Amino acid sequence: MSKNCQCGEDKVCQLDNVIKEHKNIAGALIPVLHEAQKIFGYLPMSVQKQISKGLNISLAEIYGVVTFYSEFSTEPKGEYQINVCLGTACYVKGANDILEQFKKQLKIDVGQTTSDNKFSINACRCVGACGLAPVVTINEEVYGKLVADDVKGILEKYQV
Amino acid sequence: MHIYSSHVLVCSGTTCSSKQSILIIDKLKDGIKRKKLNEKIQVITTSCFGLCTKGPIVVIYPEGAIYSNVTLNDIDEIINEHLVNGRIVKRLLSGDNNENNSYETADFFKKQERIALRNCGVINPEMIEEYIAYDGYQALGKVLTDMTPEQVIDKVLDSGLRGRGGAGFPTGRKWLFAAKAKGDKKYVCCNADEGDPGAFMDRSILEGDPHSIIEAMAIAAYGIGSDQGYIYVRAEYPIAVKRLNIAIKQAKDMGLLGDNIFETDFSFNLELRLGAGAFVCGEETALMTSIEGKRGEPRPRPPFPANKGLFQKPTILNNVETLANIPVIILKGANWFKTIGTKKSPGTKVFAIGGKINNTGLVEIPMGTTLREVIYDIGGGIPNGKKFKAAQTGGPSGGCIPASHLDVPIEYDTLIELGSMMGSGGLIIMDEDNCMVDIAKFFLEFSVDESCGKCPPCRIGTKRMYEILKRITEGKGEVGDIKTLEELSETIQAAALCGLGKSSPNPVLSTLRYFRHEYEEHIINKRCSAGVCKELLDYIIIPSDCKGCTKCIKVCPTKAITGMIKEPHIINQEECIKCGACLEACPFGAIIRK
Amino acid sequence: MGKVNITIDGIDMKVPEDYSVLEAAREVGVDIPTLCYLKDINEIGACRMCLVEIKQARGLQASCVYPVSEGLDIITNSESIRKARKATLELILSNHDRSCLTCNRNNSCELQALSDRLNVRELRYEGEKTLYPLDLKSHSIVRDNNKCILCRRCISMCKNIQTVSVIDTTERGFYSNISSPFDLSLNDVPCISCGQCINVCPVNALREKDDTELVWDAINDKSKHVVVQTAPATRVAIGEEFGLPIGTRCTKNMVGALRRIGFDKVFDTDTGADLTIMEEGTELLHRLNNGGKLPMITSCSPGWVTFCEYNFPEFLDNLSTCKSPMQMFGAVLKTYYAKKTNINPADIIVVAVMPCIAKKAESKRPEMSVNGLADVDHVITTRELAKMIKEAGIDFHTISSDHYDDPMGDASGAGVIFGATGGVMEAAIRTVYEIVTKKPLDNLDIISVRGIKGIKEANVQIGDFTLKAAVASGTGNARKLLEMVKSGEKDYHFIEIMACPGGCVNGGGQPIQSSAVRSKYDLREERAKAIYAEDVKLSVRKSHENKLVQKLYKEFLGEPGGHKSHELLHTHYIDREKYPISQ
Amino acid sequence: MKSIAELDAIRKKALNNMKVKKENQGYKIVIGMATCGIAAGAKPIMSAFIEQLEKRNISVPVSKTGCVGVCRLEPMADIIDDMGNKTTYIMLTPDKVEKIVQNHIINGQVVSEFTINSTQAIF
Repeated sequence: MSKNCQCGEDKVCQLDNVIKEHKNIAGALIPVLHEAQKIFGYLPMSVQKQISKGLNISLAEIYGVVTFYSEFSTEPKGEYQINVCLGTACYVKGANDILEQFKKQLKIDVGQTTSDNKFSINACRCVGACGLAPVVTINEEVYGKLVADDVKGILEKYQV
Repeated sequence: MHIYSSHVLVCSGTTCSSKQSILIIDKLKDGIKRKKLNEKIQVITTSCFGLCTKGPIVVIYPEGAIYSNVTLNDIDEIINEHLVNGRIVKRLLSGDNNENNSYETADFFKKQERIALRNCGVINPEMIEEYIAYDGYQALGKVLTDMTPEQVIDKVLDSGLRGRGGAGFPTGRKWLFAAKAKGDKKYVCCNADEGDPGAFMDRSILEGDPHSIIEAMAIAAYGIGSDQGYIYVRAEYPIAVKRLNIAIKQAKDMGLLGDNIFETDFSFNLELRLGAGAFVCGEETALMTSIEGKRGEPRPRPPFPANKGLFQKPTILNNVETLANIPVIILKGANWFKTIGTKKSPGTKVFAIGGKINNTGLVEIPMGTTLREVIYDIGGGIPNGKKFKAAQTGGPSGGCIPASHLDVPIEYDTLIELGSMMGSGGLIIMDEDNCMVDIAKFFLEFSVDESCGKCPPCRIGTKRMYEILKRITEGKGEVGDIKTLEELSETIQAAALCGLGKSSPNPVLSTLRYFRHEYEEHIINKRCSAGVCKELLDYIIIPSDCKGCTKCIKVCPTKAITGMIKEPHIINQEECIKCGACLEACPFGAIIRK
Repeated sequence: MGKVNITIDGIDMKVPEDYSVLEAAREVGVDIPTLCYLKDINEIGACRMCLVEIKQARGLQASCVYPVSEGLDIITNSESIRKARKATLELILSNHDRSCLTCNRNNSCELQALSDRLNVRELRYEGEKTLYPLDLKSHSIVRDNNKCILCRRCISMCKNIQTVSVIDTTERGFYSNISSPFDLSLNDVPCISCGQCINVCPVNALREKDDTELVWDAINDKSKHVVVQTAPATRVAIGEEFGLPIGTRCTKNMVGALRRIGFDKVFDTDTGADLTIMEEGTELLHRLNNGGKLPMITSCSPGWVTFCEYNFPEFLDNLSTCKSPMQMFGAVLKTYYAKKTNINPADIIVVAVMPCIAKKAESKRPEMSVNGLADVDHVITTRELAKMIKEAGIDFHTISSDHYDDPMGDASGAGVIFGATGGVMEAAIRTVYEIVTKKPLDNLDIISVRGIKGIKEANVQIGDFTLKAAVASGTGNARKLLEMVKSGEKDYHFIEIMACPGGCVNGGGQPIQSSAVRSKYDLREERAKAIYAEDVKLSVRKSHENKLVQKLYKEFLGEPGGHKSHELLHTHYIDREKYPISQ
Repeated sequence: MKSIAELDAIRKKALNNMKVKKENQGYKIVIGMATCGIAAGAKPIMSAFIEQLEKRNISVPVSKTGCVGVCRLEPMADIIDDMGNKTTYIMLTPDKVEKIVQNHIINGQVVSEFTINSTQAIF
């Protein structure tokens, strides 16, 4: 029988279970970080410390890995993740204008979150919907064939 | 000479014969005789029609009706309805008589040859049975029960298959090195970290045909003597990840992964590893470092991965599309494979065509197809009557190919000669509205963002190149800039640690090679003909459209606009900072950017 | 080891098959430039300075990581190599804080030397520079990432050799930098201040906190009685700062220079070391005889003590409660010496010259004080002392003095060998043996604990008792050793641990030698040789035979391990949490 | 997996199962469900097919597949009949789905204005 924590509710326990499951596989750090980010939404120091202890990897190394990969974040993210695709296909079809428009409307820069924690803007690489270029995803929703004027209306959908 | 009014042709090829066509002929002749039509109708035994899957086939002229899957029970109906009453028996008509409405018949597919994509859009990727139904795992079975590891590698070598991830290294040679390397443990890795912006063929294969990758990796493992594989896939591909997980589980459940596959000594396990958003992890040594749980930084070679790769053990790394070719090569043979494509680059290549083209999407073409065929015959040409300017291949490591080279056949070596490269298969089409300096800047910005930072030529060199390009597109270019860009390119190409770093100046070099005049125009004339570089454009008021409402005057932050109410206004170009506020404020569309 | 035939610049040669192209080239007098390379420690091929052409490979290759193989044909000097090296160096310089004139490493900077060597006379590629705040919070180390060239030697040292792992490469691309997790100050992470990162830094991205001004101020304050004590390892290294060969003994020049600088008294920390042996030896015997916690582990290396507090709290009770020689000596100076000379202890300033930067932090620990007065007021490193000597205009080569000052200048050879790994063990054995057996030890040279091996073991016969001893230097080795003890794989009575590889001779405050010099000489070996030579030269070589120490116990302390000793010479340790979240 | 024969047995069975069955109105619906398809709205299309079939109380299997390459025409669906003939419908909307089920599945008439070859102009 596994000795894993049974409470399940507590995020720290959940992470402990993840660490236990991965402890003996080679190169466990990155899979554990993925899972931890799923659980906590981001990777603050307390989470990285827990992983450091659990996997016996120094916090410095973990922090080095976390800051290397753009998927991982040490800051909490907004409720709605706006991903503006800047893949080549989207870029040549004017994705930059769409990005600028989002920045202008929300008054934040790429990688930042609005003060009400509602929106974060990310510039992402090809999402593989090149046929719809330029493409923006907001959480699970995909918006394709956009022009800059569409941005305001899209944001209004989430403002309520 | 006797003239018959009707001819009934019955196929007696091997396939049809095996399906009772001889009996059908006898029954037809018999029935015709009983109806006393034997003077008018001739029954002819023919050789194969080539529609064997639908046999037995009966064709009746002059109508040209093709009846397929004919059985003895159908004969009476054919005689009574068709030959006596002249009514075609619709239910027996072959599909080939129907109107063609499937995608296979669209022009888009006519010049394609689908090997890697053979099952994409055909089978349900979440059902291993459908993969098996389309000959899935037959190659693995054949390899394990009927071939030695040496024979497997020989076959791949013989096929001339080259890595589809970009550089085009012969796959068989890679396998051979790893097979020869000494090691208690060896690894097979699949590079599914497709990162080129605008490329998504690997994702499509993973989503549409995940088992082909699993099967190919098992074959590779058998060839080199490995028992463990890793698929390194982008976390940004959630559907691919989900389907791979399903596929791995199904293969395990069915005993196609795990211990003693096909009751041989061969065992193979497969693990999925997710990338985490670092383009550099597409570089083979960086990918392995990442699987090891570290920052995905490339390491110097030698030692080569075939000798010291993942966890310092002999390792091969193949790209998704490369692997997708393997089972077919095993089943159909190296010679068959070599009949497709060109001598130096056999087989096909999948391209993701995007940008300014009518038919964006994924195509698989035989190597040696020209760019013109891809763009115009398959891609349907450039939309809105615009002029083709350049095609970008190879992503941030590749380059732009101008119109003058549209008829060059696409293969590894020709693209390199043109200063580009095959890359993973992103093919972005650009028209006259795209500024080539801006495109070069876009790729350099990508390279700066994605540089791992380990070696100075890439870490600082690409940054400096980007800074220069940015300056040029902002109208602050200086006369020596082109020379400096060339110097820096040379340094980075010579001195960077990994292949990605070395190739990062390519977008600049290739645009300088073919579109140097655009750079010069930006630097000397401070103009961007394509109308992309905002700082190089002028805001102009069209006097005839201006109603003199003064709205633009009010929003202009530098007081660059002057004019009396109800009279056309003027923008003083010296004062204008090109913020665009006036353009947004004008209710009459009288302000344009040129 | 097999050999292979290779050709370098047309010269045919035979080299061991485990050589890199760089090593092979240096053997035929081809000095390929390097920057990130540090023999055995950092071989990553990152900086691209050592590029060469190899006929059998495409493009330029980093020679520091390219293994030789049969028939390899190498060119080290061509137009394209020269251009690539120079342009890459210019790129590095374009993102480097080039305030060379006021830089701590002016004239000892490897980047500066390389720029000169590659004849860089203009910078073609200016652009954005990364800007980082200085990290000034630690008592020992200053970090200036504006000078950092990302060679990663410091990381290799901190992570792989010392296994302290408080810095790593973070972020990526142009903004990649070397930092602690969450950009914390080195003061707020489990850094042990061993300073090994400083010693391998080719530039001035890491340096000791400069306390020379404080010392000048004390000397110039006429109301203060300023005494200085010098650690054993400083005397065999300081000469390097003045161009003398590595391993030159400079005790006399150093003492002379210190007196000329203006210290009121010049004493020897070796005296403190002798005192440490008396206390530690007694403690060991007490633990052995009374079922105390074993193995007992030495506590003179503050880097090691901090390492233990952060990483092995379960071993804190194994640490000897003895203060380090420097602290013991400081405590005695502010009590016994003050009384003896009738000077108000508050007016005595104790300055220590140490091969170590962890000593700076150690002296600031609140428990390192008596009656509210710090045992030691200022700690400067060997490097800082050299700077003071230069600034004072003293000709180090001609100045000389025969002896340390009375009444506290007596020391034994046992005290001197504290400066090399195994020295404390050897000194302790010399004393413990004679106390237990009451017979003189025949051979004072206990060779089994000498040398630069990371972990050494010795079984020492003391009467009918076999003392199982182990010595580790470098905290990476200490970690290995303690893991073995923890798992029960090994079992000892007494362990000596020094934080720095090779012991204090290779301390974080010692003169910095370039990568090229370190490739040729093993600093640990050369300097240790000088230490052992000093030992042999001394008439008294056992701590318990030091007349001053004997007098001290008789007049002041009573007996080793007694009440007074405990008050002045012993301390305690703290279980320290790594990265407390309240930060 | 023990032998080629076992694999072949699975293969035969699977091929048979993949055949369109008479009891299913002689049709099968396959929807493109790769990223491009889903991004373009394939999920609601699949729901629409299922809903339309349920409404009419008929049973036709609805299955998914990967991307055939014409991502810009997604969402797409193939309707395969018992002869193996494939009709590819493109740029689907729920309204189109209703018409396709009514005309093609119920009455056997291809809705040619929605098929891929109706867009010859851009091919």
